[in-house]
Amino acid sequence: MTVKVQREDFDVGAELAAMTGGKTGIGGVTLFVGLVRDMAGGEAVSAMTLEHYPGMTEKELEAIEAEARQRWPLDDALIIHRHGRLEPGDRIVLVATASAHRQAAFESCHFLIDWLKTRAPFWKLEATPDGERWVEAKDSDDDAAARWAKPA
Amino acid sequence: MTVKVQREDFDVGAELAAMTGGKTGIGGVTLFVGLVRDMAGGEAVSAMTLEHYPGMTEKELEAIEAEARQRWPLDDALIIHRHGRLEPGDRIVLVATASAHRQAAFESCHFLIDWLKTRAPFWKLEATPDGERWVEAKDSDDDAAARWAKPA
Amino acid sequence: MKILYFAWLRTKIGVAAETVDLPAEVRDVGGLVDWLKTRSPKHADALANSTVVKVAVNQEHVPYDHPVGPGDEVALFPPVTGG
Amino acid sequence: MKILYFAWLRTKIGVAAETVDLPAEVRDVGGLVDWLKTRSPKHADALANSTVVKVAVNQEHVPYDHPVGPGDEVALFPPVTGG
Repeated sequence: MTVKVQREDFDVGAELAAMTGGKTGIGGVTLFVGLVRDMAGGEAVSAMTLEHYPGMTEKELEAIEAEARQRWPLDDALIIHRHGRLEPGDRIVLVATASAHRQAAFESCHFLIDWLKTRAPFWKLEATPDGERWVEAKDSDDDAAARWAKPA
Repeated sequence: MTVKVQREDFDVGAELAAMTGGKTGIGGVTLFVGLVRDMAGGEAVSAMTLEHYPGMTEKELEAIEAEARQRWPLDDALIIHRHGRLEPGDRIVLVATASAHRQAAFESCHFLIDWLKTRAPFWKLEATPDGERWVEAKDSDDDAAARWAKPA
Repeated sequence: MKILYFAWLRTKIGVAAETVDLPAEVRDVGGLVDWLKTRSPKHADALANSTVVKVAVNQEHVPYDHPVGPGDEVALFPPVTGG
Repeated sequence: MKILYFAWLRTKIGVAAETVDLPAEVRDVGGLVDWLKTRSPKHADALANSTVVKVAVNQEHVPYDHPVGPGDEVALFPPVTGG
């Protein structure tokens, strides 16, 4: 179970190999890679700067991962989130979950990215032809996260 | 949109790079990697041989991919499925879908592997301490595929 | 007509493919499977339970009422287990 | 008490962090945010709409009725937009 917050890019093939190498009980790994898009809200985006809250970011990602491990039978889980300046096409985030069963791998990976988007302290600043602007939180992200709320 | 049926292993990082390189409209890629497990139905598995129906396999995978492209707004989709002899820990299958939106990437990737498991002409022969045995189709796989049936 | 067998249908019948002269009265998949059972005890054993005998005609999944003709490639196999 | 600001709260207020002497009557997050508004017009502007001002105390998300004390690290920020 690993959380990394870094400026540098990551190597998805190497991360997958590290997660599965030498293990023979994993039936499936689901991975999600988030990328910088060149358009947002109809406007061109030439660059994006990701600010975060060092210390809290790591704690929050670890808490999210722990929650996933409680809900699903996982062999492993990995979150890597970049910060700093990124350009369209650059990788932002990798979430990967390994399980004996593919349903658990899919659900937990989807849960992790949905929860991360509403709980991990990252903020995106987009550079557009009209200048810089802070990305606003989306209701659709709140809705996506709410799907995973536990029944009381 | 690509389908490959091959004996050789695949490089997930290279496939992801080929899918996203030079493109700036993709917001997320969901990938699923299926691996050979060392246990099945409580018995040790020392090796697995995947038989398939050359010709039909490719046609069926292409049809499944076309169905996913119809249902979700995808920038790209990829299915690689190996055949021949594999050992525990070996990669069997890679499914990857790229979209502007992560929900579409998750759903289409999940759909592809669920449909592939009930429609693509592959059969697994497991080597166990009691000898070789053909893997039986699982009701849970039929149930998983049925989730994606379209309302009439 | 070319008949292909896969997985345990292949190992039970003992051949991966055979070419047969289709009797005129065989017009659909169900009729073909019934007729194939008469070819040998191994065929009869392998094809005994039609719920686990799936059929593709010209490389497409088809139901038992699908028509077959002399020029078709017909494959018989158990439920698939890839992925 | 150490106060941290992130994203547009930081750029509107003009500082990333400040250390403040907490008045005795400020006992929870809501009271702290109201008191911070009095520090400058920039604070008042940035903190005007509390529905978009989220708070973490000692690096944990908390609601406005959560208690605060002099030794706490308090962070104010807009809804998160990572991932």
